Amino acid sequence: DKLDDVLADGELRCAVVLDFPPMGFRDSNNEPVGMDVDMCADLAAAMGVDHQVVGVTWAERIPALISGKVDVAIASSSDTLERAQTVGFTVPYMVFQFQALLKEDADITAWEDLESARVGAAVGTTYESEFLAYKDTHWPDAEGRYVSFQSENESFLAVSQGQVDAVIVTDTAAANVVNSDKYGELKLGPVAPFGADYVGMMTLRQEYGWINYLNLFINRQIRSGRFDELYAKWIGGEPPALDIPGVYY
Amino acid sequence: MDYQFLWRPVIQSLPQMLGGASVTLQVSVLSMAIGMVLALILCFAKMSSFAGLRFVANIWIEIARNTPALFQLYFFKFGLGAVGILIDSYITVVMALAFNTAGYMAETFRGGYAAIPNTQLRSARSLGMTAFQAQVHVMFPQLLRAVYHPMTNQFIWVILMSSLGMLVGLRELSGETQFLYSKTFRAFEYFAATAIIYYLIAKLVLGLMTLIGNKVFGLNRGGVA
Amino acid sequence: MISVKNVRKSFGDVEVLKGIDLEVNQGEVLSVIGASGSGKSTLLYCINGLEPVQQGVIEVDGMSVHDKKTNLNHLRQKIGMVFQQWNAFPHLTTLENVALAPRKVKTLPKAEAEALAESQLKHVGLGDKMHLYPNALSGGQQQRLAIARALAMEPNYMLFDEATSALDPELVGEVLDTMRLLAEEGMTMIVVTHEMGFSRDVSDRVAFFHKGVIEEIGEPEQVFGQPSSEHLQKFLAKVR
Amino acid sequence: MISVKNVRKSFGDVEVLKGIDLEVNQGEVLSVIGASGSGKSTLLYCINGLEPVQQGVIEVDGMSVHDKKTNLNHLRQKIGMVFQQWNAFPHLTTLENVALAPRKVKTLPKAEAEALAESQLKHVGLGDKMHLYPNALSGGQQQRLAIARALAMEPNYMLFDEATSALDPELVGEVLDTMRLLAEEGMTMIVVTHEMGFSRDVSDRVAFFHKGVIEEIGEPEQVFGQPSSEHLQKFLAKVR
Amino acid sequence: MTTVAVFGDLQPQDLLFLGEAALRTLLISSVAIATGSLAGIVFGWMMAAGNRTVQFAMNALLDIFRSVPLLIQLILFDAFVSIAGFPMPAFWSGTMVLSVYTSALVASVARGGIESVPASLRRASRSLGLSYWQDMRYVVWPVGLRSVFPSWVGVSLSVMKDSALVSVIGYIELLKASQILITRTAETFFILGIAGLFYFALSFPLSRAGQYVERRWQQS
Ligand SMILES: Nc1ncnc2c1ncn2[C@@H]1O[C@H](COP(=O)(O)OP(=O)(O)OP(=O)(O)O)[C@@H](O)[C@H]1O
Ligand SMILES: Nc1ncnc2c1ncn2[C@@H]1O[C@H](COP(=O)(O)OP(=O)(O)OP(=O)(O)O)[C@@H](O)[C@H]1O
Ligand SMILES: [Mg+2]
Ligand SMILES: [Mg+2]
Repeated sequence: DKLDDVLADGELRCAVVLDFPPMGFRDSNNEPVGMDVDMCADLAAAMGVDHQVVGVTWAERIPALISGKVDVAIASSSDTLERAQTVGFTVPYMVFQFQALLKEDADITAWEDLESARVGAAVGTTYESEFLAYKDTHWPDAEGRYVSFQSENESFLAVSQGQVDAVIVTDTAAANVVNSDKYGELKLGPVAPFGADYVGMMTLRQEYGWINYLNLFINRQIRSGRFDELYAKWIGGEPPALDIPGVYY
Repeated sequence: MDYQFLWRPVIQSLPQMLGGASVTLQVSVLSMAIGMVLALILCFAKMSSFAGLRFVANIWIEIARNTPALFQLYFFKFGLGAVGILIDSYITVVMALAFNTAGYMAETFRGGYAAIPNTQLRSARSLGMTAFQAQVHVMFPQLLRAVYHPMTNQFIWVILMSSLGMLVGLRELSGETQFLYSKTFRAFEYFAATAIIYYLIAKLVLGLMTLIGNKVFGLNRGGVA
Repeated sequence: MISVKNVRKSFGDVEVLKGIDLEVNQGEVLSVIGASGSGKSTLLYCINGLEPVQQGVIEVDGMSVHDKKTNLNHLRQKIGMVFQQWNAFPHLTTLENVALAPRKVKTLPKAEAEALAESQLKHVGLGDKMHLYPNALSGGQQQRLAIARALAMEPNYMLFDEATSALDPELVGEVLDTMRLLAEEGMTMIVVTHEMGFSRDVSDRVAFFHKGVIEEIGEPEQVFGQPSSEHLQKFLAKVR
Repeated sequence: MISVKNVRKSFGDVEVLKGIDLEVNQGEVLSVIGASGSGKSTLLYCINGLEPVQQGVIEVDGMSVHDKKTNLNHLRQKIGMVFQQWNAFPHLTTLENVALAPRKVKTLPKAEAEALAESQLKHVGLGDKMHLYPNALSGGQQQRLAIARALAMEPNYMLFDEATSALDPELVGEVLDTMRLLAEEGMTMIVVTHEMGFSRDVSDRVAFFHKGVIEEIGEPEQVFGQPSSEHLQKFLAKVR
Repeated sequence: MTTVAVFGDLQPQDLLFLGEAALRTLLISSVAIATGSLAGIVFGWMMAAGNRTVQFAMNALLDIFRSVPLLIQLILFDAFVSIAGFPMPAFWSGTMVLSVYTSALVASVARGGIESVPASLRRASRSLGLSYWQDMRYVVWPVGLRSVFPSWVGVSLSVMKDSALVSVIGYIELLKASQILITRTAETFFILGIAGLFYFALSFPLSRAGQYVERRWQQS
């Protein structure tokens, strides 16, 4: 199976979304870096093989997997039941909160203020669909407009340029953007009331052995303290708990 | 091939995709209408004796014709944003496609104009028509006929290129498809259905335009030559 | 009366008319012959005010064509013109072709303009083609349509610029017959033509153009019978 | 000898040749006249194997044109053909136009083919135009080029399809003179033409086509002088 | 909080990055134009010379590529080769789609070129004894090529510009590279300006050169 293939090839190929800082992005040499990239490197090291990071957009994750261009997608992908009908997920290796990102001078303080604002998010992300679903149920006649962006970074750009009043992003990204002055004066906005976003690694649905291996790898990352290390390096602050209280799996 | 095709989700979301298709049509018709008006203005600007006008028209036409449509779209999206002009993706797409259409059709108008034998204008003037009357009653109907076919092609092109809306977050047919796809990860099925819908739209519009063309210009009303 | 006095005309650096003097009297038929490029068409365009001149005066019924004060659109109604080809407006039916100018220029009501158009079309023998589009007509019919269209403005003069030379040989006759009819009805005409037979039969005078000047002008018998200019002799030998 | 026996030819449903019988003997000049659409060009195309026939046999020097076993490319070398217009290959100089077929078809070496081309061009009076492209030539010169090009294959027969009717009147003469020269040299020719004068002067026989049949054929004096068919009388009256 | 710089200023090596991407744009478009044109000429000849069935079939087939957005063709083909189990690098799937797309456009141009050669010219060459292929090679090809050369240049330039769409399947060509740099540095105008200039610098002289060649041919 895939596990044997990777071991035999001596190379692990990971799909990583590279416009999703700090999980995946390009450094000033345009080389891929980020927490997902380090995860990939750790996994390869554990298997004793080389690693290769294949940069993908949100939309390319699945074709890359199915075509066998990559062995695993470490691409901050939310583990929805709908998606799991198409691909196989590991246990979560990361969890995000969703948060609004605002311009420094915006007068949005509470989540409800977004009802009448122009809000954006990256297309195809979980928080996009969560936000749209929330909007439909809670603010059925909201006057604010919604805009999707092709990538996370574009949404930062858009809010800094004032194309929208707020964008919904992950808490990890938000913290990062606000600390950088690249996009001008931005500030953290209210946290979304809808749930946390657990993301897993993905591979082909039928690769049980490979999924087992990946699950154990994630488990060991946390047990060994490597996860906390990476979290401190890329995000900072208190690492979140990846377990769900009151559930076996 | 291990992959199992699963068409049920596609069929279930067909209404949503058709909703996207109607946005595609709206955007295309709007871009086309604005683009044609701009094209006519550009065409006259380029033929005008005022150097400033000619310069602007030339710059516009050359940029529209010599850079990718996607570049033009990014330009309207990021470029205008960077100088603080706020537009949403719908208007961005319409602006970019209209900009492009204007550049291309301006040249078509000019070519169509040049293709009308000059005895036509002379005949009209020799009958005592004013320059304006000659343009309106003799030249323009022939111009319209001459550019009708290229205009139809441009219209189809605009419909197909409006799929770039997906890349700036517009939920037209492609954007809607991408949204649906990201929920289920069924890329092939969704985009195959989308391809079929585009094909049908293109054929439908072509048929309609041909029908209108035959009705308005008549098969038996040949042009000169 | 059309009078042309010392007219010079250039396109850019090229002088095409090098001092033309000419008078055409009421009821007269003048035909103009000459090699390609000698300036025949250009003269007609100048008479009709379709081209400016650099020097000289052209008067039609005493009105100076190139005077700024002259209302050219008004003057042109007096002068009908038929070109070598592509005369017919392809987007209009035969009837609409003829009725257009009466309606828009003379602002006649539609019914009246069409009645006028109909009578002119019958005059040139196209009474049964009124609702066809020009491309359903033969070349000769299209030229007759052009004549009818010019006549519908009730002009005092008609200018023909090689009206038959783009036609198939079989179709030349019908157009020439229509022109002959006009001449017999007393229309004042200037006819640029390659049809020597027609020119000889119908014209009161014939003018021979050579490189922008009128080298010879006179009655057909004289011009064709005893050409004095060498160029004219050569020209006639060529076209036979 | 060219012999055409009971040839019928249709385009789709339209029968264009309705049983043509014809013989053209060595050294004979046959001219073909008739209204537009009567099938004159079609007959020439059939003789040269450019169009298939539905019935009948055409033989050239005893070889059946439409027989599967006949090598048409070979046969066509015997038959030169000149068309109404667009004869000259626009991308080749005059010399190259003439040398192309000798080089490619007869596989002559370049120098030889060009020498041949040069002599043929001189023959038709284009010795000084060898390095010009066709669009620098007048229409008449282009037609003479086409004649030279055909002659360079040293054909036994020449077919002319209204070789002068797209020309300005001034240019017709020079082409007819070249054709006259060929006739005098004894070339066997079939000449479709609207030039009645030429036809009368040069032809041994004249055939009148009417709606796909040869309505009348005979010596020029008889065909032009005492036409028996009513259609021919009408036709002659029209073209004068 | 964080110690890592996610965003950075534009650096000299970024221009190199753009330059490489520009070369990739050139590479993928030239390969696609070359193969697409060759195939297109063959298709065009089939449509001009074939019988009605061939014409109809070719037309219907090639029409599909002209009636579905290139963007969708790219995504669909990439997804298809994926699930069919023939993974290939984005360069190759992009090249294949672009080539087929080009061939569909070139086919109608080539057909037009062949049909633009006046029948009398072809009759003239056949009447001299030239065979079908000699006629094709020495008359139809050079004459037809001249008449449609400008359209062919137009098709090529539009394929060059459309190659920007290959970015959606992950090929980092010029526009994608610009986008990466824009999102990292937010230097929108500068980077878009460079990308635009590059396209313009490629397209404008080529179309002018095409016009020039066309005019020269018309004179000869
Ligand atoms: N618009 C123009 N611009 C420049 N030169 C022109 C223009 N119109 C005509 N000419 C030139 O003026 C000269 C005379 O042209 P004109 O058409 O009057 O000749 P013509 O005697 O009517 O010839 P033809 O018998 O061929 O119609 C020609 O050399 C022609 O090239
Ligand atoms: N390729 C074709 N397909 C269908 N019909 C054709 C074709 N070629 C010629 N015809 C028809 O055949 C008839 C005879 O044509 P042909 O060209 O032989 O006439 P022609 O006597 O040479 O006339 P012209 O004097 O106008 O050249 C015409 O009615 C024409 O429309
Ligand atoms: Mg003239
Ligand atoms: Mg013919």
